[in-house]
Amino acid sequence: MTLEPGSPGLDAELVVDREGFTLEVSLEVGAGEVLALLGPNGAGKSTALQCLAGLLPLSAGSATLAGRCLDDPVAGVFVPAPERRVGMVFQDYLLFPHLSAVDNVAFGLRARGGGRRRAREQARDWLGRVDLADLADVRPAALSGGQAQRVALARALATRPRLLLLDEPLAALDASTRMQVRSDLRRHLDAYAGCTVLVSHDPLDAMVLADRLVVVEGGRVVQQGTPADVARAPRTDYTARLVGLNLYRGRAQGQSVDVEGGGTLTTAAPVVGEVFLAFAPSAVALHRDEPTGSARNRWRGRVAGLEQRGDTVRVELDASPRVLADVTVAAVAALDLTLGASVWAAVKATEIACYPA
Amino acid sequence: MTLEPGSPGLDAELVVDREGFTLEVSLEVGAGEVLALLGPNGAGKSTALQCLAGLLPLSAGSATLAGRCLDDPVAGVFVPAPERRVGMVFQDYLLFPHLSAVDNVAFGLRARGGGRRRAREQARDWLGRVDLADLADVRPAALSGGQAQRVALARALATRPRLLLLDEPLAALDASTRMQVRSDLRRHLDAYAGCTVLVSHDPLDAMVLADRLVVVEGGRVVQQGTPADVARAPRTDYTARLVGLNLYRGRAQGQSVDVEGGGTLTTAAPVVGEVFLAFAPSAVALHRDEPTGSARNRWRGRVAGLEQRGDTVRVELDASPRVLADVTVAAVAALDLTLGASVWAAVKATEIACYPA
Amino acid sequence: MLLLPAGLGFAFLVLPLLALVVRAPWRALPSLLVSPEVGTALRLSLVCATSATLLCLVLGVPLAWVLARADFPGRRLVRALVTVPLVLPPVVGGVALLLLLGRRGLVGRYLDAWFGISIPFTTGAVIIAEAFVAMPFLVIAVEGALRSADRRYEDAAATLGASRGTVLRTITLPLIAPGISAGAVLCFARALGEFGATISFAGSFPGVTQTTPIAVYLALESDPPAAIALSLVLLGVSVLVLVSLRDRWMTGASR
Amino acid sequence: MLLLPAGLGFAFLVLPLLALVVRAPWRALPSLLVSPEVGTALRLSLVCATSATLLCLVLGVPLAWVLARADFPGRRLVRALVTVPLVLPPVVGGVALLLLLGRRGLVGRYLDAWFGISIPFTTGAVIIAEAFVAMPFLVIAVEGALRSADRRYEDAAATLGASRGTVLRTITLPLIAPGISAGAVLCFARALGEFGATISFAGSFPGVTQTTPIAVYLALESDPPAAIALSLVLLGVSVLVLVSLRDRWMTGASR
Amino acid sequence: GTGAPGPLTPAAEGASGQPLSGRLTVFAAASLTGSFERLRDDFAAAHPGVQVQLNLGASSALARQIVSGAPADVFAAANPPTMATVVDAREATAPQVFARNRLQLVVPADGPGRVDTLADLARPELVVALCAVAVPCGEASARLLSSAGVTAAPDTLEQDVKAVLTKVALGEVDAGLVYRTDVLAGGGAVRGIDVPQADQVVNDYLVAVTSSTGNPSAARAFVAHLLSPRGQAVLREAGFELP
Ligand SMILES: Nc1ncnc2c1ncn2[C@@H]1O[C@H](COP(=O)(O)OP(=O)(O)OP(=O)(O)O)[C@@H](O)[C@H]1O
Ligand SMILES: Nc1ncnc2c1ncn2[C@@H]1O[C@H](COP(=O)(O)OP(=O)(O)OP(=O)(O)O)[C@@H](O)[C@H]1O
Ligand SMILES: [Mg+2]
Ligand SMILES: [Mg+2]
Repeated sequence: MTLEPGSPGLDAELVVDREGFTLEVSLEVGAGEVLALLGPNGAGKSTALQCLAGLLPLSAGSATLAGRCLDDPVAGVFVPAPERRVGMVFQDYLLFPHLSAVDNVAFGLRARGGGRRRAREQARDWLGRVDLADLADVRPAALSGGQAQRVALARALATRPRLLLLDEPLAALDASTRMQVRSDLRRHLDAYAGCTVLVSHDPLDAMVLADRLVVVEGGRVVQQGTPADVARAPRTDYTARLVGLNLYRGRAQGQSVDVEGGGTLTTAAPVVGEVFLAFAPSAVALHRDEPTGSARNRWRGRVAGLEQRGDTVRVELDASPRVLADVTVAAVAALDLTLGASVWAAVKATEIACYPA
Repeated sequence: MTLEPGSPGLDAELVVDREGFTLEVSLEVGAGEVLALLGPNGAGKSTALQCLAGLLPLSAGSATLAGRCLDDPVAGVFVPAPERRVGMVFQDYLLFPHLSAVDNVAFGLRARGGGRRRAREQARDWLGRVDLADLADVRPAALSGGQAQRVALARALATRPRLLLLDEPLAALDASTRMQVRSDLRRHLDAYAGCTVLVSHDPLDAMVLADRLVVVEGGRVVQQGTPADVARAPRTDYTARLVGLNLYRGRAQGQSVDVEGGGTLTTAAPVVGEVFLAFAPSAVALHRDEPTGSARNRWRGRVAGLEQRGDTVRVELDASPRVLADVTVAAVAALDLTLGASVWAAVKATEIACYPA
Repeated sequence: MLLLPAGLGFAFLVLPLLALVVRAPWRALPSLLVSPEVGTALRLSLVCATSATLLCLVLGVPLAWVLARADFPGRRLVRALVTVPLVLPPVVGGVALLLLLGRRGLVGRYLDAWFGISIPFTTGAVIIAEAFVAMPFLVIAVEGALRSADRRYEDAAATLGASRGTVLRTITLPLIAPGISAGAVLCFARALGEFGATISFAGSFPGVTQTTPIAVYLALESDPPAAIALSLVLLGVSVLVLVSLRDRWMTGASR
Repeated sequence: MLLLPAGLGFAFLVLPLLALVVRAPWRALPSLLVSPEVGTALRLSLVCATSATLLCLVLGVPLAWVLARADFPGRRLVRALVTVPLVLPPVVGGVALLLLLGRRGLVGRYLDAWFGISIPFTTGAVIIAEAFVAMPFLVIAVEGALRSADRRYEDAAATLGASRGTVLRTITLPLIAPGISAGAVLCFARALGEFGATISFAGSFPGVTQTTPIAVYLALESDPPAAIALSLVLLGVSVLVLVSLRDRWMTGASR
Repeated sequence: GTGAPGPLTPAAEGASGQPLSGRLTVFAAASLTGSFERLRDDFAAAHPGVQVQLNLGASSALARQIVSGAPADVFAAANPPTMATVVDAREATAPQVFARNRLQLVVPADGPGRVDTLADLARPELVVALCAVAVPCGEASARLLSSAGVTAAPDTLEQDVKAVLTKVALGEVDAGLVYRTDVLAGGGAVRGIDVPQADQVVNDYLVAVTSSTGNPSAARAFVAHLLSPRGQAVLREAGFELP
């Protein structure tokens, strides 16, 4: 989606140089759209948000919000943070330690010219929405981590910004509140006419809250699309793990694909050239001895990791190629899977999704 | 499990008064055991860790580690933090801003009397284990949130403490690193002879890493046991949500249970007195009109929340009693489930677990 | 381990005072306390020191902020120049003020010619002299506090729409309140004890420009025991003011 | 909005110096600069002010730490007493030191009788007088910095096994380095410009206790233009020292 | 160093006939600074074995130091009362007057010349600086004014002569009363006007050897030098009158 000039959305080409790290990311967010920025630690997500907030000037590129140029080093334009109408929730909250929770939330309202009483009223309202009405008069030092995060959320939302930047807004919330706040956030975002850029590590947050995902690695965009698109066809290891798939890149010759890093996999249909192969861990069957069934892909490895997840156990196999398999607890016992045990993995060719790299 | 006097474990009865909040929690952790503290925001988890670390003196009760009394206000004993051999990872990292990553990690080693060079070597080693070898000489301000968290983890582990306290050690890690660090942590913890108390909001972390769970709410223990026990028979709303179950408390008369807060449910077997009722969201069927099948429990409600989770959608019904239901995306379309839509829920009596309150 | 040097430091500061108290002419005190001259000098001292401190806060805090936060060529020089009045012997400082604001001073001659204003030998001159001598203390203390403060709170406030001035007023200053308090105490105390610059620039006339330190100095010539007693009175009053002021500030801002 | 008061503050501090420079007897300067007396006085001033600053750091930082961190009955009183030497007119401070450490002083008489040590009128006396007058500046500035620092870093260090002393040395002090730097600058500058207490307690012997401000005072008697020129030399030297020192400290610790 | 060495006295030895040696510490009032520096140099030239140290300051401060046990050999005070405090404390005996000073009206050299008599000090439109009564010059000024029957209207009462002089030199003050020697030291910036009544309030400078001196022969020699024609010449040059 390309925004026309003067569109109410965000159109940014962020280029920043920091010592030893360069960010080069293009973001386009329509009005009312929620974009999730995903990526491993140190990918540059927070850096990108800082640029959008006006806390870090761009080295090159430009950023335009609702037709207004916010930053353009070539043209010599830089709108400072307070004039941007951008709300931000910081990864480590940054609540003002000398103000009570309600005054923290009221701060933005007052800074934008609201009267004291009116600002406080609205702030109490917002605190109520994040279930903290009774801690309104408490100082941040006396709040728990999760409570602090929710106050930060309320503080950013209260100013009704044009562009809302959320750096892991739900990370410190406990499981029970989280679902509630997530739905509430979804509701607020739905009702919200501005653009939203959200950073999260929780794939569920991203899937539930975002209209579109942008995956950043090492300062560059490696994949983008709707949550469903990305989940269906991950293009990097990180994305694959995020959505819980095994992913390989390789060179295809007919139905056989030489996997980068070792090993060969067979696909159902013939393909050519550089491809990605993906399949779910649940598609992998484990056997003590070499399997003789219909599965066309069979290879041997050692158990490198075991992790219980509800009813199933995720098994990591050190093999060529490496693979994750989800099996039942019963299977673990039956196969006597322990760290270092040698087992066979089997995957049916029909289970493997194959798409061009 | 009760520890004999002189046992190598932790035996603590923590009582603290803070303005408007009282913590009263008993914890027993055997050597090599990992205890997970769970609870909603503001439950007192971080407060409990602070007491164990020696950063907050007890108001009453006592704490004994490996047979040594650490804190006992009645007896007038209080061992200060540096003499406790307790390692702690703080919820907001608290990396020393003026030291590089490697010096942060080396800090504890040097404070405990290690030579400078040796401490640095070991510190580099630990940084390697959390995949940050190449950021060793970087100051915390130039680390991303997740990188900072990992340095904090390495810093606490490096001192090889008797008691390891982890306040949400994995919260800021991205999905791909998280699994890796979680397995590594599990490995370190397995190899580690001391006691561990872990606070986490992620049920998966708790389930994977902990031998035993203690659920705290409002400063008090509401439930404890192995992860499996807790998952099977949650005793509070919070725990139920944590493990993804619907949970009700009620008074039973024969097979009929009057649910606290409204509504009646029918169980398969007759029961008496105060009971808990639990069933999985997937056990709930949704219907547009009143169902006529074999399900003995049928009641009507309004859709209050919808959340996509992979293939399924979790639906929250505002009804008597309130209920969560997991249905397929196809079902959502077929039933035209939108916020506020009126639907019927049906649960078979045999799906409901019933146990005394 | 820390208590030893701390105790030594305390003893170092307090023992001389103790010697003063031991040798003080206690019989002379009651009559001093009720004498109108002492009252006049004390009142003048407090009024002038307070006014000077306020003047320093109004001008000095923004200056400290600019030094700590703004980045402009020549900042090092500006900072160095701000430090200069500290090392100037106070008498020379007073002379410098005369050269600037006196009847024949660089600026003063125009004040005199155009507006008929003459600053020296007025209470205003006392305040100016005290502020000139005391302001660097405030500026340096506040700049130090600003530099150790976490700037990211200011970032957060900026994203909430607060202008630089609002950020300074509502976030930065409250966060560094202990530092400002320390600076203001230094400033007030320096102003209260100021002698050389005041007498050079403002002279000494009872009730108008003769502050307590000047009275003490003069008494030291004619009646040393009375001078010591007067100093003790000055001390007592200033300690009262400082303790009541400072503890409030410090506690108010401590987290 | 902030620039206006900041500029005014700067002008207020700098214009008098400018007036001094404009009116300074530039012809007298070259001969002053090469005269051995000036060199002697300057060297003595720098040596004494540096030693006094070091003494203040050694004794004052622990004292500030105790005031900021320890909780003991009477802390308010201790803090008040520490503030007192600030308001004491320096001449009276010198008298107090004489009463304490003089040959007939409370403590001095024993030093003299038992060890044959006599402190007044030695270079050591200059250092003591300067430290006595300057230490409160350091203590208050450092206490302010300690109070605005985030104590939870200290908690983190404690859980890593660091004793109080180690925490102070390796965590707290580096974190508040800008504050200490500010305090040390105040302290050094105050010591460098110190006059009243020094001349009372240590006298004015060329090469032994006659520091530059005292030389300025005496020159003011015999040759006023030379006195102003000498002050400018003192300023120039101290600015050089301060600028080189302070920028290093401040930048080293800024995050 | 100031002053060329004058003709050397042959008496380069003490009363006992032995050459003088050791240290000699002279406490002298600040108003004697210039003269005593020259006297010291002369004395050192005559007695190369003696190291002379000058400690200059306000007479009252010097007296306080001596009473507190300062290592002084000779004390030269600017007025009798301060010397009296030292004598009363038995720290010195037999003070001798070695110089006198008298007050002069002082005005800016480039002033409009509106001031020529003591009576002008009573004019309210003038800015007038006097010494405070607590200090010797102020006490002398007060006596002078009362003997002349003038009620002055001062704008400031300074702590010492120097403070008055500086303000006159800068033109901030139209007139003041200071000692003649100070007017001379003030150089070209100020002009002194003799006051007839000043004869009656002449101020005596006293010198004495201290009781605790460790070098009495050198101390006595210094006092003798002060009172010698050569010494008196130096003092006269600085504007002092002789006893
Ligand atoms: N102030 C800074 N100066 C220099 N480099 C920095 C600075 N802040 C961050 N970096 C570097 O920039 C890179 C991106 O950091 P950023 O905080 O944007 O990552 P992130 O994607 O938000 O990671 P996380 O998920 O862990 O928070 C990292 O390699 C980091 O080390
Ligand atoms: N310094 C303090 N003074 C007073 N009350 C405090 C202080 N710190 C925390 N509290 C209160 O104590 C309660 C427990 O806080 P704690 O930080 O232990 O919660 P938590 O279980 O760690 O929550 P979270 O999961 O959100 O981190 C909260 O209600 C909080 O408001
Ligand atoms: Mg980040
Ligand atoms: Mg917590």
